[in-house]
Order: sequence, then structure tokens, then C-alpha cells
Amino acid sequence: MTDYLRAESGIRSWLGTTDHKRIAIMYLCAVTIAMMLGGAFAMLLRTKLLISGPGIMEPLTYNRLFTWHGLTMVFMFMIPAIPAVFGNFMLPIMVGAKDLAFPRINLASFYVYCAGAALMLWGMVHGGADTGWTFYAPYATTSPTDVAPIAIGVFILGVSSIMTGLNFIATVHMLRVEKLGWMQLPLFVWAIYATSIIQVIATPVLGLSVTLVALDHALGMGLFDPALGGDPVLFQHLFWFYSHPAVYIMILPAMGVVTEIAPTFARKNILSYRAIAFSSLGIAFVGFLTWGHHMFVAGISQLDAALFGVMSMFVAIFSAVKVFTWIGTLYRGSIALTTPMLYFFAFIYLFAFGGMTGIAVATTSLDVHWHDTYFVVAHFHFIMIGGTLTAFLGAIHYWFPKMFGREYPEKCGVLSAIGVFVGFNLTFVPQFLLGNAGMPRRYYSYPDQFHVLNVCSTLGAYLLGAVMVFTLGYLIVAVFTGKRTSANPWGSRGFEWRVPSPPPTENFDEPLDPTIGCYDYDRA
Amino acid sequence: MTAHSQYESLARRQATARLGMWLFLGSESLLFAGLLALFAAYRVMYPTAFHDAAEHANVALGTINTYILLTSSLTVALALRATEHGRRRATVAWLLVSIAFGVAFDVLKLVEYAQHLHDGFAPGHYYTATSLPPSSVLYFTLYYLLTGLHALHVTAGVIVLGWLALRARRGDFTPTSHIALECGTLYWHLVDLVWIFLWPILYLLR
Amino acid sequence: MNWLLNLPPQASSVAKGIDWLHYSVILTTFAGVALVAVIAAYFVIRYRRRDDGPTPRIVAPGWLEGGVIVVLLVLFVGWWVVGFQQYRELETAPSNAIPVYVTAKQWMWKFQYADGPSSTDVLVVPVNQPIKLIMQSRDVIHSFFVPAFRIKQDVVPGRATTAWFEAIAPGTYDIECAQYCGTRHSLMRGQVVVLPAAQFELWRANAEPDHFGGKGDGSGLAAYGRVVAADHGCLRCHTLDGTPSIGPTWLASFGRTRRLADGTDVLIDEQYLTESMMEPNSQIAAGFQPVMPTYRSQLEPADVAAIVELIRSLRDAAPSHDEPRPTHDVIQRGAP
Amino acid sequence: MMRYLLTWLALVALATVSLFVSGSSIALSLAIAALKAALVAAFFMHLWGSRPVHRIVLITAVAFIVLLVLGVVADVGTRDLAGPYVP
Ligand code: HEA
Ligand code: HEA
Ligand code: HEC
Ligand code: CUA
Ligand SMILES: [Cu+2]
Repeated sequence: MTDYLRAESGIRSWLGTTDHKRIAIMYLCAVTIAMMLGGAFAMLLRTKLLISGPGIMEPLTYNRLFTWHGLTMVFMFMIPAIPAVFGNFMLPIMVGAKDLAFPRINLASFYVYCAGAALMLWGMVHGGADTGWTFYAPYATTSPTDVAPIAIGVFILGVSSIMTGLNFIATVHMLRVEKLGWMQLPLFVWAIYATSIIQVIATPVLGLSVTLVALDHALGMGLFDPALGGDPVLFQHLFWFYSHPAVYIMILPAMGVVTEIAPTFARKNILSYRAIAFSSLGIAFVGFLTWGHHMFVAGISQLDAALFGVMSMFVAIFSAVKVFTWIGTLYRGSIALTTPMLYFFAFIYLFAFGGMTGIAVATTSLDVHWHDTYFVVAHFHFIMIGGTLTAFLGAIHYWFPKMFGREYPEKCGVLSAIGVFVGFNLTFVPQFLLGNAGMPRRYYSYPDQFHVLNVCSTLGAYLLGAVMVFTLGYLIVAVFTGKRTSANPWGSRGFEWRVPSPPPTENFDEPLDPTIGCYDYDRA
Repeated sequence: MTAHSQYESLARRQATARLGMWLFLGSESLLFAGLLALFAAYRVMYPTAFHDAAEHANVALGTINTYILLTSSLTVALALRATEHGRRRATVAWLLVSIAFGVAFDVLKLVEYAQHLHDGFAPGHYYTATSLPPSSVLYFTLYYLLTGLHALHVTAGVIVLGWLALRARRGDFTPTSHIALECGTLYWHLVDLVWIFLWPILYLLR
Repeated sequence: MNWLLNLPPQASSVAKGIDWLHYSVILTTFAGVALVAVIAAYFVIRYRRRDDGPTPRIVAPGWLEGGVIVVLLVLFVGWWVVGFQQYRELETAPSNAIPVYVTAKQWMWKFQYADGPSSTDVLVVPVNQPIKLIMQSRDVIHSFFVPAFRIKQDVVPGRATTAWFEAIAPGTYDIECAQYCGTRHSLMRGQVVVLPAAQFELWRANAEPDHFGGKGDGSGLAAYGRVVAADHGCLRCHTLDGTPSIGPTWLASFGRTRRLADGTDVLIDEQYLTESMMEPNSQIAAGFQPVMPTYRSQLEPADVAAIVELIRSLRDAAPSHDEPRPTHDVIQRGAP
Repeated sequence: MMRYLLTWLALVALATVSLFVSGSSIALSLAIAALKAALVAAFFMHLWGSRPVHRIVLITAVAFIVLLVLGVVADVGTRDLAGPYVP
């Protein structure tokens, strides 16, 4: 049987495909472009911050840039990144199916994504949105820029995200191969499943809130307009009801990835399958109860602040359990320090630190000082880059042989992992200190006493950017020229490694046999 | 669909489509959550303004529409049943009746809108009425958004039912294979479900 | 520690306590992450790959998992308890706080003392004296942030929000707007100038008389409030001397509780008063008709502040003699 | 057939009841609405006797709608309870 890459050729065979693997590759191209674009915005931001006063660009330009940076990175890159690429590619194989439950919806979701992204880009070209990615009313409803196309773009991207999530849930429920019970599923599947629940439930609320902003901006609906009695704080409630769970849409798949990497390279069963599986579900559900921690100083009632504060502490426990389980998995393993494994360690360290700073900002009185300062910026970049982007890079290296049937250059990989780690810390550790000192975020210019740390941060960002470009470069080269590889170069027990690399169009030559589990490293 | 199929049997495939539909309905109902939350919050903040505004709701039309939708739910259920018994003509007939109800609902809704607009109870900054406490405008804005979003669903439902009627006439549905029809009726029932809550919230509560 | 963490000086009465919690959270974070990193490093070296053989199957015992959960939960919830107590402290001004009315607009701060002096972007306060900020916005959301005081509070249009602080050392401290509010958000900065008590009195005495003509003689803002109230016809329905009228008298009302028509009690504070002007019919005082029109688009934030100050200034006055209090209460309750 | 008709009759009856009683009480009218919704879901939508996962989906969706409403109302409804403020 031919592999999925060579099964058919020609551009039409890609654009019209319903093969989950090909759709995954198309998503991979799309989100990589989005990441580069968002990264380019970030480089411009950091360049402006090299100087404290005005200069280099207009304030309005800067404000647009951080808005676009946030929106691009969150909605066009990070939310689809791992689920729509690696979830799409691996999940059907991991459950032993030939495809997702609804292949045409899968393809449609890609085009809906493209439409939403195109609308957003069009909005940016037309100078849209200087509102911050959070669209806070009443600024967003009165902004001099054109908010509506970007807001509707976010809505459409949300539709795509729902389609993906719905497809995954149906697949996990209905298409598991015979004898593959819930508790034998690879944990990546659990993570994606939990993510999908959030996508399906929370995304409509986001769609509605940004639509309200668009309606207000374009037509004067005035639901949040104080002049009509509206309360702008209510918009924040709606926004964070989605956007806090959304941060778990971003981190859960990353957790799924590292849960696959660790057992493979430590040749060890996962320390506690149960803990990882159920904590994913726990995060998905309890994550819905914490949204108010973004609003401690927004003028919410003390009761609400108390409830959301304590629930934030509870949700963190699940993440902590995961961290300790991953570490424990290494115990008495047989550890190989390959590129994916280096990314695994970068992830653990950066996520643990970023997560603990999440606890810090969730501590109500401390957040009063830190809210909307660079401390928060550092917190979420630690989790989103240190966590998710790192895991994304780990996943690319880990599954590269499977997806393309080729090897990537290991030396380059190691260099890239180390470079990302160093550049990252150089960029964002100074931002914690800036936040402590009280530098607010979304500041085009800043008092001189923050200058030195800002320069450090910018230099780190340049290093990080350079490493990213380097990584992209050698991976692209390897897609076309890398050495051919076998079905299971890592010696993994994972189900996806039991099919040829790259897999045939129908994934399995013979049905998946899950009697030897995907983490059974105690058997020869 | 590609030549290969990932399903072991037709029944499995139908069960999957059914689950997918339910997931979609669950997601769809969350679309209303934000507006409901806003309604609840503003009602708590401005009880009198909302009370006074609700007095102006057209209870008669709202109630007629309630009966219409409840009955249309029955008729689509009967359409599905007719297919299960292999009665093609009855299926088409029941679907057409349901479509008629849906259209009637939309028409009455438009009448209601026209009347409110005439009285100056327009949404947002277009609101010109002066007889009510000022924050009543929030009630009307939410009224338009909630019922408008719902009416969009009704309209989408009518289109879906129309498409199903065409397919039914063509003989696409057999007693054992009619998952599209089933999903379509589920969607229609969701439209009914949403209205079951909107009606007391917008029309009856004082 | 403060230097290591690059924290600003601890210039307010609450800063020390908050920083203490800060240290404990951050140190635990470092310790926890270091623990994780050290264990990981140890495992990597100790269990590096030597051969291709199978590894033992190890499953975490339940007590270990439970133990980790309980320990961390106690730690995290402990922080929450302390943090929330401090948050309440930050949210509730002490009774002897001097009110300052703050108006935020794109992109400046305006400060107004009850008895006259007002200023733009520079807030002058005495040391060791609690100050209560009653804040309103004219346009979008802003946020009043003084890093050295560890306080921050969003200023939301259409509402009054409050914050308070007590500066413990004379000096000049930065004010920053922390909520994104448009093009010049990053320039919406100001300063708090903390003066020793004597100097502050001097400043107050010599302060530019503001446009209300007040000058530290207790007239100032409250007097302006009288003008506003008269101009807008408030005094047709409200009295300043306790005489019953269409609306409740403003005499001796501030700081007391008000029984509402639906039977609940609310505290008459700045928020309640502001809301009563913006949306009079959302909370009807018991025994009164919902006849008061809204003044939402007619009163500027500064006017609202002036009226609030007027009502506040009447809080301790005794009801006038010809209208003994009991009667007045009876009339109010008996009104239709 | 009978089952559908009975469901419909119950729905119409409940709607009529609610028309007369629910103006006064939020709880009552929402309870009647919930009952009607349950009838529609159980019989018209065939949740009665279908796979449990369909029920779970519906219940989850409803639970999260309620959660959003409660979380927001817990804010605006308690902003006045600012705690002991001594003037
Ligand atoms: C992937 C994204 C992601 C993730 C996973 C998280 C996870 C968490 N976040 Fe974060 N957050 C964001 C993305 C994310 N966040 C973003 C984007 C913003 C800003 C939005 C904006 O305003 O623009 C933000 C803002 C934000 C705020 C608001 C700050 C402010 O604006 O004032 C708060 C407040 O509570 C918070 C809390 C938390 C908590 C408690 C977690 C927890 O889930 C973290 C749990 C993890 C751990 C706790 C680590 C593991 C623990 C250990 C390894 C134990 C260590 C050992 C010992 C102590 C012994 N986040
Ligand atoms: C979701 C993920 C995500 C990711 C991956 C990043 C990545 C980065 N972010 Fe971003 N960031 C956000 C999400 C993210 N960010 C959000 C949500 C906000 C808040 C926005 C708001 O306030 O509304 C924010 C805000 C934000 C700010 C604060 C702006 C302000 O408040 O004024 C800063 C400042 O330093 C910053 C920096 C960076 C840097 C240096 C990176 C680096 O990691 C980037 C690394 C580089 C690359 C990935 C690509 C390399 C590309 C090049 C070198 C250019 C080559 C060009 C071409 C090929 C065309 N980000
Ligand atoms: C037509 C008469 C009328 C006018 C004019 C009027 N009010 Fe009132 N006001 C009332 C009544 C009646 C109440 C009590 C019922 C209620 O709470 O709405 C009231 C209540 C209030 C309260 C709440 C007082 C309390 O102790 O509960 C405030 C504050 C207030 N008004 C301020 C103002 C201001 C400021 C103006 C002018 C700018 C004004 N009012 C003009 C009739 C009036
Ligand atoms: Cu005002 Cu930012
Ligand atoms: Cu959050």
C-alpha cells in the first residue's frame, strides 16, 4: 500500500482531501505561517521597547501590533496548533480508526479556519483593532479603528475550533477499535478529548461576546455602554468565561504531547495513568469555575473574588499532579536525551515555573499589584511559549519521522532546543522583574528606570526569534531531503508507531491490536 | 465520501451522526448563554426598569408563538414517525405543516418587531421611547438579540426542513436509513427548547 | 529580598504585609521548581539509557498521590486565605480616611479634595493619614495604580469605585494607568506627592483656589454640590435640613442604612448615592414613589462627586429642631 | 403516536398553566419551563431510552449555561455587600 503522502498527487488531491493526515499537514502549514506572523509582530514590539520614549513607531501602531500579536498567536496559532495538527494526525491512529468520524467536517473546519484567518488579516491590513486581544468594552466599542472585521474573524475561527472538537469527541466515543477500552487509550487522546469538551462548550460564548462588541462598534447596540446603563464589567465576565478555559485549550494538548514523549524516551510506563487521564478532565471542568481571577481589580464583588480565587487554587492541583507524575515516570526508566526529550525537560521546568506564577497572580492581594503589569505578561508567556510552544516543537520533532517518513538532523534539533530555552529565559525572566517594579503592560513608552531590563528582554527575543527561524529552516529542508526512516525509530510502544512511516491512507494494514498497551514497557 | 469507510456498519455510522448532532446542539445552546447571563445581570441591577419594560411585551403574540412552536415540534416528530413506518407522503406532508408553523412564527415575530419599533422601543442607541425608566433600553436590546438569534435559528430550521422535505419526496429516506431527517428534527426541537425558556423570561416575568 | 525582586519601596501601610506574602509565594515557587528540576536531573543521570531491555512497571501508590494533593492544597488554599484577607483590607477604607474625588479621562487624572483644592495628575497627600479615593471615569475604563503603595483599582465609567491608601513615608511616587485606554495609555501617568503633615497644611492653605472657590475652609466641593443640586432641581424633592419631602432628605443619611421597598437594607455610601443618581429606580427607598428621573447624561462625574460630597458633609448634622426625628421617621414610613 | 400526542397535550397544558401563574415567581416559571423542556427532550427528541452519552451532553450544556448565569449574578447581585464600612 502506498503511504498517504504519495497516494495521490497534484494540488487538487490536497485541497479536496478528506484524509485526516493530509488535513493535518495543511493545518501545519497554516499555523506555522500564523506563528511566524505573530512572531514577526512580537519582534516589532520588542524593537520598539528598546527605547523608553517615543520613536520607531507611532503609539497607535504599537497598540495595533500587540493586539494583532495576541490575536494571531492565540486564535490563529495556539488554539488550533496542537489539536488540529497533531490531534488530527494521531488521534484516529491512536484509537485504531481509519479516519475521524466526520472527514468532510474536518476538511470544512480547515476552510472555515482559512476564512476566519483571511478576514482577520484583511481587517489588520485595513488598520483594524487597537483594542488588545481582550476587546474590553467600552474602549473596544468606541475605538477609532475598525473592530468589526477582526471580531467577526475571531468568531469564524471559533466555529472552526468547535468543528474540530466535535469531530474528536465523536471519534473517541464511536471509532475506538474493538477491545480498546477508555483506560487503554493513549493519554494524548485523553488530553485532546478534554480539550475538545472545552472547545465545544466555551467557544460559542466567545463568539457571542465578540459579536456583541462588533454590533456595538458598528451599529450602536450599546449593551455595555454606560451611557445607556450598561455595565462594561459584564463584558469581561463573558469574555473570560471563554478565555480562561481557552488557556486550557492551549495547555492541555501540550500536556498530552509531553505525556507521550516521556514514556517513549524513558522506556517506562506512565507513573499513574489514572492521575493523568482524570486530571485532564478535571482541568477541563474545574477550569470553567475560575474566570473571575482576571477581574480582581475590575470592580467585581468581594464574594465573586473569593469564589474565583479559591477555585483557581483548586484547578492548579490537577496541573501539579501531572508535573509530579511526569517526573515520577522517569524513575527507573531508561532515558535517552534526544531532541524531543530536551523539549520535554524545557517544558517541565518552564511550565512548573509559569504555573506557579499563575498561583501567585491568583493570590488575590498579590494580583492587585501585578494585574496588568509585565508580571502577567511573563506568566502567560512562560506557560504559552515555555509550555505550549515548547511542546509543539517537541511534538514536531517527536512525530516528524511518522508524519514525513524521514529523519530530522539531530544535532540541529539539540541546538534548537537549547537555543529556545536560553532565548526564552532571557526574554521573559526580565519581564517578571519589570512587573514587580510596576511596569504596566500595553505601554508604548515607559519610565526610564525600566530601560535596562527591557533591553535584556529584547535581546533575548531576538535570540529566540533567530532560533525559531533556524528551526523552521532545517525542518523544511528535512521534509524533502531527510534520511528515510523506519516505522518505529524511537522504539516506542505507542499505537501510532505500529503503522508504517508515513502511514498508508487507511492507516492500518491490519487492525490495531491493543493487547500490548501503549505504555507497556515492562514486556519485551 | 471517500471509497473507504471508517465505520464497521451502517448502524454505527448513524449512531455517530446522532452523537455528533447532540454535540452540535449542546454547543449551539451555549450560544444563548451569554445573552441569558446579561439578561439576568441587568435584571438584578435594574429590577424596576425591567419590570416596566416587560409590561410592554406583547404577551398575546408571544403566547401564540409558543403554542405554534410546541405544535410544530409535534408535527416534525410525526414526520419522523411516518418515515419510520415507510409512509413517504405523510412524511412530506408533516414536514410541510411544520414549515408552515415555522414561517408563521417568523411572521408573527416580525409583526411584533414592527410594533415595538413603531412605539420607539428600538435596540441600543436607536431607542427613542421616553415613557419608561431609561435602563429599560437594555431590556429591549436583549429582547431583540435573544429573539433575533432565536428567529435566525427558526429560519435556519425552516430551510433545513425544506431541504428534508425535498429529499423525502425524492424517496431518500427508508425506514432503516434516515439519519439526516432525524438530525434535522433534532435541530427543530432545539429551536423549540430555546423558546420554551425565552417565553417566560421575556414575556411572563414581571 | 526587595532588591532581588526589583520591588518598589514599601511606601504604604499595607505594602509590608503584601510583600511578605509575595516573598513566601515566590520562595516556595523557586523551591518547588528547583525540587522538580533537581529530581529530574538526578533521574536523567542515574537512569540514562544503557541497554534496550524492558523497564519495571511502577505505579504510584494512592497514598503518594493523595499526599501530594493534600499538601499542595493546604499550601495553595492557605495563600488564598491570607491573600483574600489582605484583599478585603485593600477594599475597605478605614473610617478616618479623607476622601479625594478622582476623575479619570483619556488621558489624565483629576484629583479633588472635598474642601477645595484640586489638581491634575499630581495628588498631594499628608503622610500617615488614610486617604480614600472615590473614582469615576468620563470615557473608558482606566486603572489607578501606584506600585509603591501596592494598590490598583479599575475606574469604570457609569460607576463609582473606591480605593484607599495610607502613605508611610514622605516622597514622590508614580501613578500609572494600568488598564489599556487608547493611544496615549502609556502617558497617563501622574504622581502622588506625600508631604509631612505641617507642609501639607501649608500646601492646602496656599493651593490654587479651584474653580469652586473653596479654599480649605470646609466649603469647597460641598458648597459646589449645593449649587449643582439647586441648578438641577434636586432641591425640589430633596431637603438638606431633614424636612420630609418627595424624596428622602439628605440630612444625616450618609453612612446609615437605607431600607428599600423590597425589604432589603443597603448602606448609603458613595456607590449607592452614585447609582441613585444614575438609575434612581433600581433601588427604591421604602416609603417613596419611584418618581425621580435619571440624571445619567446630565451630571458630569465632577458634579456627581460634588453632590456626593455634599451629602457626605451632612452626615453628622443633627436633624433640625423644628422637625423632631421621630415624627419625621413616622411621616416617611407612613407616606404612600 | 399516542406518546407524541400525550406529550404535546402536556406541553400545551403546562404552557397554559404557566401563562397564568408564572408572572409572579421566577422560580416557578423556570421550573415549568424546565419541565416542558424535559418533556420535549425525553419524548420528541427520544432521549428517553437512548444512549446515556446524549443525556450527558445535554446536561453538561445546561449546567454550563447555569454556571455562567450564576457566576455573573454572584457578582452584580452582591456588589452592595461590601462589608463593614464605618463612616
Ligand atoms: C496556556 C495558557 C495558560 C495557562 C495554562 C494558565 C494557567 C494558570 N493561570 Fe494564567 N493566564 C494566561 C494563560 C495561562 N494561564 C493568559 C494568556 C493570561 C493573561 C490574559 C490577559 O490578560 O491578556 C493569564 C492571566 C492569569 C491571571 C490574571 C492575572 C491578571 O491579569 O491580573 C491569573 C490570576 O489568577 C492566572 C492564573 C493562572 C493559574 C492559577 C493557572 C494554573 O492553571 C496553573 C497551574 C500550574 C501549576 C500550579 C504548576 C505546577 C505545579 C507544580 C510543579 C508544583 C510546584 C511544587 C511545589 C510548590 C512544591 N492567569
Ligand atoms: C499564544 C502565544 C504567544 C506567543 C507564542 C507569543 C510569543 C511572543 N511574545 Fe507575546 N503575547 C501574547 C501571546 C503570545 N506571545 C498575548 C496573548 C499577548 C497579549 C496581547 C495584548 O496585550 O492584547 C502578548 C503580548 C506580548 C508582549 C506585551 C506587549 C505589551 O503589553 O505592550 C510582548 C512584549 O515583549 C510579547 C513578546 C513576545 C515574544 C518576544 C514572543 C516570542 O516567543 C516570539 C518568538 C518568535 C517567533 C515565534 C517567530 C520568529 C519570527 C521572526 C524572527 C520573524 C521572521 C519574519 C518572517 C519570516 C516574516 N508578547
Ligand atoms: C421629582 C422629584 C425628584 C427630583 C427632582 C430628584 N429626586 Fe432624588 N429622589 C426622589 C425620590 C422620590 C427618591 C426616593 C425613591 C428612590 O430611591 O428612587 C429619591 C432618592 C434619591 C437618592 C437616594 C437617597 C437615599 O437616601 O436613598 C439620591 C442620592 C438622590 N435622590 C439624589 C438626587 C439628585 C442628586 C437630584 C438632582 C440632580 C435628585 N435626586 C432629584 C425624588 C427626586
Ligand atoms: Cu487610562 Cu490607561
Ligand atoms: Cu485565567
